[in-house]
Amino acid sequence: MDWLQVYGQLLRIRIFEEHVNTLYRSGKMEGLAHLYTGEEAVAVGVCQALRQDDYITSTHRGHGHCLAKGASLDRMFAELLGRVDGYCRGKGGSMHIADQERGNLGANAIVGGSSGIATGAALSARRRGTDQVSVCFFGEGAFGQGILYEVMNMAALWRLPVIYVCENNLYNEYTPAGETTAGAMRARAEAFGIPAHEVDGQDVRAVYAAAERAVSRARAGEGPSFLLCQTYRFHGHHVGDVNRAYYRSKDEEEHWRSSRDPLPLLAGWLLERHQATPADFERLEAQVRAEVESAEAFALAAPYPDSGEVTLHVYA
Amino acid sequence: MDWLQVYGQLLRIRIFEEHVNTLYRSGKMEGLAHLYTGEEAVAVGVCQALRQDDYITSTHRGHGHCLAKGASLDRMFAELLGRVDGYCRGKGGSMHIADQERGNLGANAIVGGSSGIATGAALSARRRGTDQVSVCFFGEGAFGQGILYEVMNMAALWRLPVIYVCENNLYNEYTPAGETTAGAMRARAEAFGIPAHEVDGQDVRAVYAAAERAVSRARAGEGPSFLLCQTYRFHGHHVGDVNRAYYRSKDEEEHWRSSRDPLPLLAGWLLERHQATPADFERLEAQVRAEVESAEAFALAAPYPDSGEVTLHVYA
Amino acid sequence: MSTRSEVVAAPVREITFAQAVREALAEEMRRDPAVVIIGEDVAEAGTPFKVLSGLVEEFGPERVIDTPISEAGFTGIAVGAAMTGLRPVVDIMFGDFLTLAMDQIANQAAKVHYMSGGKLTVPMVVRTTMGATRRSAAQHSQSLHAWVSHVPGLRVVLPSTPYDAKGLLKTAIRDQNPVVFFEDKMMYSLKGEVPDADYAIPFGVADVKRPGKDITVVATSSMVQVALRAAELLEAEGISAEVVDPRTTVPLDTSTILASVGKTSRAIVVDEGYRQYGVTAEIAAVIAEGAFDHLDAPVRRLGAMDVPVPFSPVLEDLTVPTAEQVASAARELCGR
Amino acid sequence: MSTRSEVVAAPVREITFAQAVREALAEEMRRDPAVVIIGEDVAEAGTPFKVLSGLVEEFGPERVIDTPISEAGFTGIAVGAAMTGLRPVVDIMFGDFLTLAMDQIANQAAKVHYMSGGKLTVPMVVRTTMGATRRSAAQHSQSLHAWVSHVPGLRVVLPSTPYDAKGLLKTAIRDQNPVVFFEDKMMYSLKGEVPDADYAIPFGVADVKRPGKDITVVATSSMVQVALRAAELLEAEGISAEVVDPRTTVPLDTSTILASVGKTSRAIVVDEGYRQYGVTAEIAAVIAEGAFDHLDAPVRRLGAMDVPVPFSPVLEDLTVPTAEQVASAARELCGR
Ligand SMILES: Cc1ncc(C[n+]2csc(CCOP(=O)(O)OP(=O)(O)O)c2C)c(N)n1
Ligand SMILES: Cc1ncc(C[n+]2csc(CCOP(=O)(O)OP(=O)(O)O)c2C)c(N)n1
Ligand SMILES: [Mg+2]
Ligand SMILES: [Mg+2]
Repeated sequence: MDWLQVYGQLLRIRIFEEHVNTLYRSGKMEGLAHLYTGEEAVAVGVCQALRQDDYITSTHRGHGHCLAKGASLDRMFAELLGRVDGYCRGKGGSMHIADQERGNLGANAIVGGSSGIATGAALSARRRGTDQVSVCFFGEGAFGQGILYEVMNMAALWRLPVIYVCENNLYNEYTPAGETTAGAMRARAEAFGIPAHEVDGQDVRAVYAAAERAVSRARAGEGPSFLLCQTYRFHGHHVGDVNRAYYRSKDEEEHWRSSRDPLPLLAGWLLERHQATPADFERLEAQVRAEVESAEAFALAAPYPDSGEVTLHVYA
Repeated sequence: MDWLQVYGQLLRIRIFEEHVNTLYRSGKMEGLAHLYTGEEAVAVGVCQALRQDDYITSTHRGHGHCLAKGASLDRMFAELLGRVDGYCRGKGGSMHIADQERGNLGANAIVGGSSGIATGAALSARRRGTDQVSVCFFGEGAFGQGILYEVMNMAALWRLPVIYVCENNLYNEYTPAGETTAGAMRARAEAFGIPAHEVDGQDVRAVYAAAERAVSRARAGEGPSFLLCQTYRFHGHHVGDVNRAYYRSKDEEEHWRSSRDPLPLLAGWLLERHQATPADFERLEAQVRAEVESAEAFALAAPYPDSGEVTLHVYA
Repeated sequence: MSTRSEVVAAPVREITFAQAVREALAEEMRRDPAVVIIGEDVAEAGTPFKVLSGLVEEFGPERVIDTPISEAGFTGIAVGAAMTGLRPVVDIMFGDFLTLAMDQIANQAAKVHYMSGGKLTVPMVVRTTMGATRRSAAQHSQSLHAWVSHVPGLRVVLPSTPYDAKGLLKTAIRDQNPVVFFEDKMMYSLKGEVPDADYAIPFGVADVKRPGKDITVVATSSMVQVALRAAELLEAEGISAEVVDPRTTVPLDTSTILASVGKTSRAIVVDEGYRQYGVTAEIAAVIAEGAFDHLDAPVRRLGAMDVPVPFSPVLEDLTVPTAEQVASAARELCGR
Repeated sequence: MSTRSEVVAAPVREITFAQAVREALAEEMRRDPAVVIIGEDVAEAGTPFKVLSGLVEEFGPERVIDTPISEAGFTGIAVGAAMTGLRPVVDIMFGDFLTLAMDQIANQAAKVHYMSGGKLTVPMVVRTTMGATRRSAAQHSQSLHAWVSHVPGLRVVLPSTPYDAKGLLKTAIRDQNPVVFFEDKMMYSLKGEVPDADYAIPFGVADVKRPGKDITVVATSSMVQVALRAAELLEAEGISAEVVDPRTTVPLDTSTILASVGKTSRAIVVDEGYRQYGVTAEIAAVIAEGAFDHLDAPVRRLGAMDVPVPFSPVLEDLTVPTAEQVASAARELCGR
């Protein structure tokens, strides 16, 4: 594994979201933007273990999942800006980006709403005789949604090649997960006989290792797995969520930003083992920034869909 | 505890259902009849541990729950026959009997559909400062319904005085529970930190003892419990389900009927310990049969609601 | 009786509505390995209505999939399977249980194609039931097709005969979009002529079930049978009623309906859903607007009574439109 | 700003729609300890729309209850609580999430009173939102009030002003039946006069928001504001439009609507739900039948475009009826 290249992917998401933040604050982007900043290692670590034809389903906080699965920056920006060159011709927006060429079955604005879709993709892979694997990304808030238990039960019964990846960033919107989640999170999957693994979601190498095991298990037809990734969102629930002191402390945020940031963690590891030099990181960052800037410029210049599009694609 | 009187209650349900079966087969009763025969010890054992002002919610297989909570035979029959003297003026029928004077919040024809209601009754008891307890009866098929997990989570978080009583009779309609339930049933509750107890549902004394503990715990404000009662329905899923060999064997049925019937089990225990004589049982049976027959006669003679009733009670 | 034996039966045969549904499924499953059935008690049990009997024996448990009692979950699984190459046919035992799967049907299945800018498709069918008078009470007797008819992205089918059931279900399975297919429980044993040869009935094409000139009765599902009986009664009285069956509420064949009303200048709409904010409202509004200059009388709507369905047989029978009610409404409109 | 300060404000004050909702809740919670609020992020966060800000501080977490993301579960809990002495006000953040709670709303809450023969009651309110153009895309922008309006046993409320919101919410909380109360997100900051004194607005009483003589515009929720703007445009052109706001779709005040159309002999119905099989169909059908002899032109219906709500602002804005569209429909009907 080329971990410097992996670092580049974390950085790509980090800088993409920085730009989304600016676009939103400068009024160039409308709607809602749930930034993935701080959680990059989960999406990247998991998708490193996947093939292009493997499936993922994503969430309202989905930009990282899309990019990690290989989406291109320009069409991502275009979608967020509602332009016709976006992945969904501007009709989906931030919460509904889908990229079927790379197996991304789409972000979902219904919490837990994609758990059935991911499980169904696994059923379909099995039925069609492929060895594709399906990954369901979801936030710990989805533990509140009954459908998650319904589909985990069926995935376990039918030994489907699906991996449930919980991004536990400690908050459901503005409510601490502790106030919404009784018992141990991993027990929610173990109750169905699904093996559960707890992972440091800030350590991309740890996430990759755990995902690797779950993926081979799924490909081998040994059934579903559950990954509980402990992580944190560095920004608010969405870009508009600025005054958050009432639900989480500045100290807590500071702690995660300063000592649990997946990028410095991986960079430090690479430097220690002399697998990269400070110059490498500078080069990489310059390159990624340039890439992101030109992608954003492309999107800002891209046309809006014309009005005829509004009635297009209601039916296939 | 007067176990002979408890035996009388088991018998009351048993003979009531015998009559329902005959009413149905003779075409005097329409609709669906899901007989509780074989599972009597669960309802009776649990309700023995309850006060009249405690709440229960029931299922499509609910006649036993209603009777065990103190419903009168004549109004039960009248409801099943759609007569105005029924508990719901004939508007609910077999699957919707409610008896709020005795805390029975109603049977429910949606599998798992009453789990929210039972949990809400517990929330209400707490909020109103009473020490009432709420019991949710459900078949193991309800493990398929997401809402059960949603409300168990909240019950655990809020330490509500609710007891989830699972009647595991081994089948969801015509499908063995093993084909629909992954992992261990008790783990489904334990995942939320709810203490789970497995009980021989054919032994009314065991059910009562377990219910007693769960009820005192709930009354003391120590939170919810889960009882997994292993039981069996002696008849088909409903009265019309006659040819069942394709989903369960005659031998299996025979085994439960001959050696796991809650009535002989309790009777044997009473005889052994000389707490009752064969004569007592004969007297009791004659008395219950007479009671049931006159109740049935009352119901058969009772009037149907008049047509004006159809638009009554849509709104309070 | 096994599906195969039916298929080799005489050219013009009478089969039941249930057999027609089963034949459509069996023939499509033979034609296309991507078609799978998923739902509760669909395999060995063949559903409580025995509509699917024999299918698991022919196609095996990998294609006729028994599920836990998880309407939301297996509908969601079908959505994902449909997005990735299968053509699932979901079985929701009672239409009342659509309540549990509405998010997966209305927020997921119906919107995926549009939200993805046309890249993803969801070729799935949700088969479910409707219809009262079965003494099943308030939670097993509803006809909730108005809900799904309200949601863009879904197609909604309401067959009224064995012939239509088979032809429309084939179209539903072959369609690239999510389709909700309503079968009236009370019609499963209804017999009708169904040819041997493969045929499919296009969506959005109403069928004039009986021609007439004095009044148009637009009816759906089992209410078509009620309307036909009413037409018999009326004929005896010299009133010639035309019975129009839209067959699909989405898409709705407004031109056939309006052509009929243009001819008769009187219309009644009969549907077994609740009357308030139901399917009769849309169709009546379409007629009132589109045939404004032709109508000699206001459009009359007959739906299920706006009450939860009562158990008591004497009450339940009052809640569903009858041939006599349709006939008397027709008499009024025709000034008899 | 805290609830208390508002309550002691000047006799005739202008407050926002959001404040009106909050005042109704605060005053009812002070009056009746049985009233509790339950939903996601309702306590400290006061909902993402900040509608409930300050309530947990006054009434405490035992009465303003934060839940997990479990719409079906906490709605079901509210049903059980309502059956046993509480008056829960459920908060469903986005109306699109009603899909998840439909079983508890339509099969449980709506039917318990009837199924129990009148013994049990379910005095609960489900507050939820509706309305597009907030750039929230297909799963956060729907107006699904047609679904619940179709279900007997539910009452359905659609306030269009701060005054109506406060008065109708009080009635909803005091009602013995399950009530679904729709708040248009886009109106939360709308200001209007709201008296200090306690008042309640009865259900089933339409409000003529603007008198007129040439044409009747029946509009709901935020479409009332659109209709009023259209009426301004039309007035300049010498067309006098009467704007009628039913305020509740169930019960529906047909007499006020028909009286208005009897006077104007022309009608437009505007609602933000999907047009197909939506609320405009029922109201248009009621008018077409009830005012048959008075109508000089067909009733026109304007609803949300029958497409999933697109994200792209340029597309989304096309999907919701505008004052200009209402005005031009009026011109046509009036033959201008
Ligand atoms: C079914 C449903 N209920 C409520 C919401 C509103 N909502 C959007 S995000 C969110 C919190 C989700 O928390 P989590 O799943 O932990 O994801 P995170 O935002 O933390 O990544 C909520 C309640 C929703 N989108 N869907
Ligand atoms: C939500 C829902 N889905 C399906 C059904 C149809 N149905 C009625 S009873 C039943 C099986 C229930 O099994 P279980 O919960 O174990 O109860 P039992 O009949 O064994 O007592 C099913 C599937 C229903 N009533 N509700
Ligand atoms: Mg979270
Ligand atoms: Mg069972």
